[in-house]
Amino acid sequence: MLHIINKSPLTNGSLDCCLRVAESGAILLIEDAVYGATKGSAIEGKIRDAMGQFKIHVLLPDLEARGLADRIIEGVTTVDYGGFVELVAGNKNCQSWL
Amino acid sequence: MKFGIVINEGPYQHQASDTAYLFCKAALEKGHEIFRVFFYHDGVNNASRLTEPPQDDRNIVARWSKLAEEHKLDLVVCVAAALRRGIKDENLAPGFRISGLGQLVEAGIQADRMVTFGD
Amino acid sequence: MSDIKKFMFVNRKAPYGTIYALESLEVVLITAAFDQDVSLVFIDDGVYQLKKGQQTKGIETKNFSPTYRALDGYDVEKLYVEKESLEARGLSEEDLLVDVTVLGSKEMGELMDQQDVVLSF
Amino acid sequence: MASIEVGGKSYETDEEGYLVNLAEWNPDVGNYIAKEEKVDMTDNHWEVVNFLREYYDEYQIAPAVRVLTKAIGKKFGAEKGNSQYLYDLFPYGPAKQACKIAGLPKPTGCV
Repeated sequence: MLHIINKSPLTNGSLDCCLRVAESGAILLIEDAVYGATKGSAIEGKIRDAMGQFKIHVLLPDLEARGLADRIIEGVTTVDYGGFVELVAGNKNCQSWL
Repeated sequence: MKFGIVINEGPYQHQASDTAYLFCKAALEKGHEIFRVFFYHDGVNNASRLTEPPQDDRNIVARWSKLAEEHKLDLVVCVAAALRRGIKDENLAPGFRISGLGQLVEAGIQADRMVTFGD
Repeated sequence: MSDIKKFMFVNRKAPYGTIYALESLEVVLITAAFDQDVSLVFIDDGVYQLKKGQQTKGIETKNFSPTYRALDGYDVEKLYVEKESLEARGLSEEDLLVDVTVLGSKEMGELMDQQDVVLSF
Repeated sequence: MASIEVGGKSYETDEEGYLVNLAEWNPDVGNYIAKEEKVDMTDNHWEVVNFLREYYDEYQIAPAVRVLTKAIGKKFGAEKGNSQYLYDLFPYGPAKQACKIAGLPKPTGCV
């Protein structure tokens, strides 16, 4: 299953909720959630821990727009919109943690 | 693959409509089908013909209309949400139509995947 | 449309502060007419939607909480509440205005995995 | 805004004749709207209209036709729990017409 997060995990609990409830699968960080994919943030450790259980992706155009494309945590995969489409297609279902 | 798209936020206030648009464009480029785009909550405001953004900004409404024309997209605006927010047939941009929530459910039944964009 | 799909509605937002809870309920009522397999889950602040004793006169807004009790008549019988969310808000099942099944986070996650369509507003 | 006159009192309605303020409703208003709709109110009609009002009071929505049919059958007997019976009473549909007479909001979210 694909879990889509669109809010900054530094100010919002959506990612926490997803990590608490979701079993496994893939997580895609888009819009303001891309801040969660950057090195040196207070939640970097949480993302690294989650990597054991989920494959973590970040939408690169959103990261670039926010000036943080050079700080991606190693192991987080970048995708463009085409990659976003393939993630949705490649998973049986998806949930947007709005 | 057939995608159903749900958009819950209006244009300009939130990135949801932009992300959904770029997602649809990418899906179409890859040869997928967009079964329907359903506009709900404040998302119905994406259908207002009266929208006039400054010229150096993207025109979100016109962009949807154009994509709909090029790819015969079915852009459906929820009637209950639209009536609450003053979106009516008279101010509907080209390519959009107003219909019931059943269209959302039907998209869920017919499409292979449903993706929601919102706040 | 003879194929039955599993629809899950994920409610994670509190009522009144935003319209999402109300408009989500409207979708659920419509979905009920399509004879699909419908479940509703309440996680995070979504559990506040089911709190007993809502009185909305003072904010001059319609109180839609009684409508959750109509779901049964619409044959929507699968209502799930996440245990952790309930506890984190100091609430228990007795505080809720409808009968629900309380699930732990992981059981909730498993249920979500099994769905065809997951909608959250 | 349109309005109707019943018993010397004015009641606000929307363009389609639905009562704007649900709390203002009384049986005379119901009868008046029924007459406009060309529905001859009998005990059977009132049974449905009163049921709708009670349902609305309890759940804050007007029931879908399917739900109404089932509930009517349960409460007033199986011979009344079918859509034919309800459509015979309210030719333009129990949702639209009976709700209007009952002073309930226009059913939204039509399928």
